[in-house]
Amino acid sequence: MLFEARGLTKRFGGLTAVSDVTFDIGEGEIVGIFGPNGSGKTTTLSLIAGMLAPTSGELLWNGQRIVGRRPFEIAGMGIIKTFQNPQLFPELTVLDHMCIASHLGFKRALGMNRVKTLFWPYAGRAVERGAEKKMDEMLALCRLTEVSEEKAAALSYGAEKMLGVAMAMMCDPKLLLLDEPASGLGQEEIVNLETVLRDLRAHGVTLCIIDHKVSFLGRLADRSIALAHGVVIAQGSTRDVLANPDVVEAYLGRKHA
Amino acid sequence: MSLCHLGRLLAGAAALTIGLSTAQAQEMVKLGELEAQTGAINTYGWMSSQGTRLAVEEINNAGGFEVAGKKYKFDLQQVDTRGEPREATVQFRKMMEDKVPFVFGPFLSNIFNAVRPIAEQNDGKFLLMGGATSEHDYLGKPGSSYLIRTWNWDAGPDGFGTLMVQYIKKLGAKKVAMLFQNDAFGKVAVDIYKKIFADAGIELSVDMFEPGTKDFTSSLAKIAASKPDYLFPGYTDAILYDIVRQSLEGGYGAKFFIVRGSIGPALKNKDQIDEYIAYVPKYFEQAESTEPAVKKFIESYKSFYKRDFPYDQAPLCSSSCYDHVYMLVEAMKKAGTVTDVAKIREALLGMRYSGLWNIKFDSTGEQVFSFNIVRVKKGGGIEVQSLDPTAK
Amino acid sequence: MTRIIPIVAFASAVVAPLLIRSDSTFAIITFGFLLAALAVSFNLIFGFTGQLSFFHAAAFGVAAYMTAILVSDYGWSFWAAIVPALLAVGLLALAVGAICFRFKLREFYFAVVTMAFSEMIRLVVVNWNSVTNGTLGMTVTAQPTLWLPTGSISLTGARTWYYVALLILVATYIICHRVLASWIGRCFAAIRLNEQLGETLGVNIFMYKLLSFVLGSTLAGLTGCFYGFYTGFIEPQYLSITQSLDIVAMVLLGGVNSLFGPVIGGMLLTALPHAINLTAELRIILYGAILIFVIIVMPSGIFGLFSRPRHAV
Amino acid sequence: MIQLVIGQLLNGAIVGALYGIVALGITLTFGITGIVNFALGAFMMLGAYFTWYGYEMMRLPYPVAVIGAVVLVGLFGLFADRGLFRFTRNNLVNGLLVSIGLISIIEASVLLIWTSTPKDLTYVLPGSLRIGGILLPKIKLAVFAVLLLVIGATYLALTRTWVGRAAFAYSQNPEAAALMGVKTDRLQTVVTVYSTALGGLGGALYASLYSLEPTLGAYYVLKAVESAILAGIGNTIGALVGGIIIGITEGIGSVFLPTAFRDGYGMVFLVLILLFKPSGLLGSK
Repeated sequence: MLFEARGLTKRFGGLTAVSDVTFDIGEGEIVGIFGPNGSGKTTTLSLIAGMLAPTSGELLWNGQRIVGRRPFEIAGMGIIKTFQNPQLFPELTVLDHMCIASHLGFKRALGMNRVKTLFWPYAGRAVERGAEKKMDEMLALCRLTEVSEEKAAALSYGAEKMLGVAMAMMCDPKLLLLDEPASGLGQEEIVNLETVLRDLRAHGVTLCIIDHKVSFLGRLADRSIALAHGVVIAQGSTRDVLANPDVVEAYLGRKHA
Repeated sequence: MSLCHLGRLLAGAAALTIGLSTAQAQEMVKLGELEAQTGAINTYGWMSSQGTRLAVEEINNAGGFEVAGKKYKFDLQQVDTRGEPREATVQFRKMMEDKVPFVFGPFLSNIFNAVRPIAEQNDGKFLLMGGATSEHDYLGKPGSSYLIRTWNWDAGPDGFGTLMVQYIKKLGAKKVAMLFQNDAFGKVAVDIYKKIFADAGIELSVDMFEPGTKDFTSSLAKIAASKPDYLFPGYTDAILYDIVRQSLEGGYGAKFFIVRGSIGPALKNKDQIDEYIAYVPKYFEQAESTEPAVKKFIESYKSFYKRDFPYDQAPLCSSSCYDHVYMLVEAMKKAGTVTDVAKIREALLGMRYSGLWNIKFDSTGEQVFSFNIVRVKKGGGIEVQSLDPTAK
Repeated sequence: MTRIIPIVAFASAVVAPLLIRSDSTFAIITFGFLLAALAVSFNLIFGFTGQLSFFHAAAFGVAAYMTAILVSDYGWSFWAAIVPALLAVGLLALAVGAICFRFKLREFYFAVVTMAFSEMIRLVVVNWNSVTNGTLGMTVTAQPTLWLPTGSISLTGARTWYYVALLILVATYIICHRVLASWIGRCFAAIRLNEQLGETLGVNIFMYKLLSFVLGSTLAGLTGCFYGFYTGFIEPQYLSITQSLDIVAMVLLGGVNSLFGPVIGGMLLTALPHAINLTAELRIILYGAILIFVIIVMPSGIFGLFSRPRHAV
Repeated sequence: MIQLVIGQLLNGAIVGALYGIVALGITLTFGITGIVNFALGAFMMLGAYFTWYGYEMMRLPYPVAVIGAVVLVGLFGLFADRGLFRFTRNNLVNGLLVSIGLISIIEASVLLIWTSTPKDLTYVLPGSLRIGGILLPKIKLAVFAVLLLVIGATYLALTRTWVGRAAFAYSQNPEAAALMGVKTDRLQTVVTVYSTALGGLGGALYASLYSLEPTLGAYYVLKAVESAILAGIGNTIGALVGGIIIGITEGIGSVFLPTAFRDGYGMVFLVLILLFKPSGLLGSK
């Protein structure tokens, strides 16, 4: 298994945001996690990305424990998270964002040799060329090429979200955690997003997507996990999960049941 | 950016030199003053700058002075070091370039230490007449013929510090507690008085505080626990007022011994103190009525600065620098030159000047002058003892 | 524009001495260079990494004292003394920075804690009389000698020090420029603009913050090493908060978001007091008024007018 | 011995309360305008000098002099805000620079007008009370009472009145407050002026305790910043608590250790607290 969560639990003072959640993600899968607001989706992702420390439970990455690792370490291992409402660097252009995002790639490629580039700029040239090529690819993939010189502040909400994805991709992730990528997007932006995500999977990236847009996830995810009040209420192939009466209830409330 | 900035500097420098050349045209004698007129410890610098300015104005308004049949006026250049060595070094360099033959100040020891290297490079070209205590160590040393110290020295057989310590010894002091600000002069003072008290066989305990401290209660309480006969607090009036008041209000001690600073605090608390012994170069309140020169000085100060006379600060500096200007003039007359500083120094060291004070210099170029020990007793009774080492 | 100005400026600074006659002008400019160097290294921490440090004066002063003490009391060669001095400053900064960043002290909290540390260091320097001569300060008589292919010259005289100071400034400038142009600069930008995002992109926030702080402080130390030997005198006031505030003022005046801005700020603020020819009090009033005026009219500093908004690369 | 300690505890608290009143100004200004007004020290100094002038020169009764001084300083605060700080809202460092400039202007002006000769008020309330062998100056107790009163009142005002709630809401979440119809700019002005007035009050009371020099502000504003941070910035009562803690630490510290390190004792304490609670002693996470 690429990734496993075992009895993952997080308490904030009194309330339990995530309670004994267990699931796993296989290489190349698209796994959907959905549930109504406040069902613990985002908390789960934050736990995986190391931005929160679980109260109890285990997280395994290729079989090794990653609980307690700092976020940048986990990112270094190839688990990259995007944010629900896009986090960007104000006052920088899209291209600048991509440059900063190329940090991990640069690090992997050169390691300590990066120090050489301080004295001899050309030492890192080859790698930079590669990074630049990759940036162009990703910008194209995320339909950002023509705005690449724009300030992040000037971007549309959709573009901001895509920039988030593009930056995540610059870190060439093995597992990409997407927090409500579709929320706040217009119809054709969503369609666009879907194609992008499919392309990503084609690039061999494993995806774990949070969303409460059932339709969106339904089309995309191979497997799904349904959360309600921090508890897994159903798990399995997306079709089965969506059909599950508990899920329907948790989602649409009693009157539809 | 940096280019036009350079331009500005050059322009400034140029303007300055022009200003000077015009000054030369009318037989001016340059007199520089390098003092901290603003900043944390500015009382000394500020007062002395005033004294100098007053004297210069008087002389110039009277048509200047005559040396070897030629009339001269003073061209006074007063700069404010703010007590910052960096400022001071630049300003002092400027003076040296402008070939200022006489520089008054500095009163602050750290400033003197900062400008000393430059001064020694220019030895023989000018005279530095300052009060800084740290100057004492360089007086009469090779390469320091520029140096004249315009304040009398605490230690030594004639040192006022020594005389005062003997004075309180007679009053039966066995144990004295020193509470001083931890700055350049504070440190010098501690070094000096440790020795003086040791020689006098009086036990001295020392505690120092950061400049700016206002509440001394805890330190005073600590000191009081060791039951000293006299408290020997810091050297600026602001601090004296606070320490004396807090010591009395907290019942930590009512006998004080002061070597720099006024008797203002004593008079203010006259009913609480037991005894307040202060070194007062001149007790102006009294002298005003007895000495016409002093009366005249006080009046011209009031009329010139349009403010009432700061009796308790005046003795510190103002009058002394005032005297020094006149003394310098006399010296130039005696030497018959306004340029040959070596001759003028000789004249200065040779003469005994009596203006507001009786002033003379010892062989090393350190000032010896008449001063008073003022003893304020409970209820405000004042006992003044005048000592005039210059008489010897 | 932003690329050309520094080159032109430094080039003109090299030939400037041909035009300068007065010794005090040399002094002002030399001080200007040294303080500008401090401002540049400070801006690495403040302007480019977004950490308002009040440790700079302490770093500067500690290095100044250590070199002076090693040379005059222990007879070391000046150049040898620089090494332990910088090492000491580096280690101090490492300790202070590690504490502050490990405990995630942000913005104003960071500022005040660094201020506290530098004050404690100052208090030690002030009271460690046997070594530092306390508040009286130290007189530094030794003159370092420089070995050139043409023979050795001792660092003395206005002209020599003018070039030494210029060299220090340029060196500091180039080091900072190289660092900022590298991947490190990108990490600093990430920290300045959005720590959380930076961390999810794999940037070791703690380490790069620390790097910025230690590097900046050590560069300040470099200036400190020479400073004492130029002025011939060191006193504890060099470590005081006011000195740190002066540096902040220089950086803000020159322009936070550029590498060259602080150079302008440093030069101007050093020259300003000497350019004003007024009585003591008025001089200071005018000085303050100018500070306020500049920052209100040009909130992004003087050089802010020339420099386009900062780029990460 | 125990008496000595208790005496110094009390004295430390009184001295600290004076840090506290300035710290309160710092905290409020920072919370609402996002700048650290170092010039509060200078305003404090102004307050002290105005009080001295009213009391010594114009022979006004002390309370009147104090009120007059506070009002005047408040006015200066208003000018400073409309003329200067308005342009540096939420810009910590530019605000810092403006206040540095302001300090040099104010200090130099006072020096120009009232010279460097230290001023010391005729004692407003001479004599001391003996409480269980501990001698406490009456004036200090009086000043302490006033400070507690004012800080307490400020706390109530912030929690009970509309302006107070608005201010609090704003410091918590500017956007939301704006939506709630809080007039941001006016609020910021009000708070800046109030803070300077507090500084002025601190100075006015200071004048009855210690001698006056144009530079007295610098020392107090640093202590105030420490106090504000120590308790957690934005916390009204915290400002007082922080001040008192610093005051006591210094007092007790300089009883048992050299006075030379007095300023250090408070800082060590500050650093320790921040390390274990980065948001300050009473700060919310």
